[in-house]
Amino acid sequence: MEIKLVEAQIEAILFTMGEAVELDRLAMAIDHDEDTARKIIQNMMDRYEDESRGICIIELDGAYQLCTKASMYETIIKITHIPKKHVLTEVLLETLSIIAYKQPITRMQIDAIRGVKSDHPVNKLLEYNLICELGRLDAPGRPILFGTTEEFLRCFGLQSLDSLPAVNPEKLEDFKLQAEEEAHQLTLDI
Amino acid sequence: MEIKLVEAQIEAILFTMGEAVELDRLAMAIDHDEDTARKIIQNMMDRYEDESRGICIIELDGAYQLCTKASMYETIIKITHIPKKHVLTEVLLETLSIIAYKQPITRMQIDAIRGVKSDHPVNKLLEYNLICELGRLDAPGRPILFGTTEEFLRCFGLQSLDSLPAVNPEKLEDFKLQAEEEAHQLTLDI
Amino acid sequence: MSIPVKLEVFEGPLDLLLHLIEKNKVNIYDIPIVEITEQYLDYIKQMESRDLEIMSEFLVMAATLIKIKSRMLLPAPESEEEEELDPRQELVDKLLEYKMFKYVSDKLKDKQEDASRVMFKSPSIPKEISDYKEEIDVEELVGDLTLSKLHEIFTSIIKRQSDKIDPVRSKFGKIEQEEIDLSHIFTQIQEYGIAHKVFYFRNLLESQTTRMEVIVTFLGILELIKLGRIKIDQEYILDDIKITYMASDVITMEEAGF
Repeated sequence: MEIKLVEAQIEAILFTMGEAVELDRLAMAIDHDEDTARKIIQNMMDRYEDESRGICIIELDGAYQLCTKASMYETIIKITHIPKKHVLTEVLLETLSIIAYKQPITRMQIDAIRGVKSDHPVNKLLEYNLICELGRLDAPGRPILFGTTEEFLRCFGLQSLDSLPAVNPEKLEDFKLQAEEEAHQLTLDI
Repeated sequence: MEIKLVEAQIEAILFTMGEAVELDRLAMAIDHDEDTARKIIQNMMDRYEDESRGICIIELDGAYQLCTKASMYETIIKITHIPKKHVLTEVLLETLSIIAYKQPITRMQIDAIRGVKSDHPVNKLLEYNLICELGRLDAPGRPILFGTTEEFLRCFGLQSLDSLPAVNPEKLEDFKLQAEEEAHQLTLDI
Repeated sequence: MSIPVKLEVFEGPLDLLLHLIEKNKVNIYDIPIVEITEQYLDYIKQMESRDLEIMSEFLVMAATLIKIKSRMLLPAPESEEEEELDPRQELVDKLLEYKMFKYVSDKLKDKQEDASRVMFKSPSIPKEISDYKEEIDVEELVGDLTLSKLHEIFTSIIKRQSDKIDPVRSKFGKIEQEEIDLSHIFTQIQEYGIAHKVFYFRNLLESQTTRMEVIVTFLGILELIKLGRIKIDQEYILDDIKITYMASDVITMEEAGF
């Protein structure tokens, strides 16, 4: 049935646009005159009234828009209050520890330490308010500098960043020596 | 009818949220257990198939999302400009398919299959949110493991990883036969 | 051999090999290794890649092909109990796997095209539900994660990082990327040949340590065999290669015709 197809088209357009769409634009898109378009939409509106539908078409000054029915309000409030499960994954923890100990640090420096692009974990940590932007580095491209937030301090029971356990330079030297020793033990077989 | 109301609620939720909503959150919002919720959604999906509907529900790894039917595309682009999605180059597609089929996989394993270093495509795919880090392999150097994202499923119209196009051993046999046939048709001048 | 003026760009050695196999319409399970190796070497000689990283990957494959070629030229040991594996087997497996992924990536491309015809809608949470900014309970998120755990994670990252730094090389300071000059090495081999007449492949490598130099030297040797300027013997598999220099002059690469 041709009319069914047109209804489907109208539904798809209103869904994609989100906002109100003027009758003349709708009519053009479905290749019908405005009168026909209006009649079809009126008809659709009636059918959206069915109690199994959660959305409906409203008319606003000669334009049409899809929206949820007013009676759905409680349900929508409910879903928006059901929290998604958030976890600090291994990736996030790793990134967080680098930022905590190396701040202020740019995203590129984080990438370099981790060996992989870290946009995603950085964005997640920003969303969780565990890190924040501290300003910009005075270097080409003026990259953003990241650091931890007050929220971070509170969650870890720290008074200030100074109370972060230090990674002392000696420890670093140790690592270097270790690596060198390991390298010496290897006979290169080229 | 109680069930009709629940259907309306689900439609309203999916419409409002826009993004994919996990089954457990949906179930909680409509005050039913997950099994019931799943059955109701399955039922709704069937009814969205009706030709008078321009939208439908898709499943993405146990989450549900509303979207337009693919057949509505021509009509929609008449009325709105649709931003071009990332065009994936051969290199990106190749790397992505290796990750999709072999996940979780390390960069070195990807390199080995492709015969070339894959840092660049891997970083690009991370940037497009088509792949993500899954953690680190418990092996020397603790290399990062990669896998595909929900965005990957959405972009490729897949319900879950199980719906990836099958590559069975028979296909390999096909290649073999093909190659043999070609070889037979030719006189080789070695 | 004439090569089309404009070189096709390949993603890597496997890509190039598959192309050659297809172009020659040969059976992937029975690759005419001599022919394909020659064409492969011809191709990479034309490559003007400034990117050593990429070039070295192509060269490694060249060395693999040459190795397979030489193993195939050797007579199969007669009284071996086990049947000798086809030296090409490993390469064939790799090629098949790679071909398979090229095939599925094509399938995925179609899927993506279909899927791109589907439209989604951005969230439209009513304004009046203004408190919809999803609350994230950071404290719950952090859970029983302690500072010392975070510290431990950081330490292990830093350790991993210093492991990655090669302590020997890092002492060299900034390493200038060295251009490996095939024509220079080509000449060097011949000069060595004139001076020693009979020598071993290993002798040539004494002053050269990088993988790249080894490969380039090996390529040079192959060229000289092709030109009939040297002859090689190898008594047993894995034995050092004995090289006899038969000419008495040095030919440049230009004179040799490449």
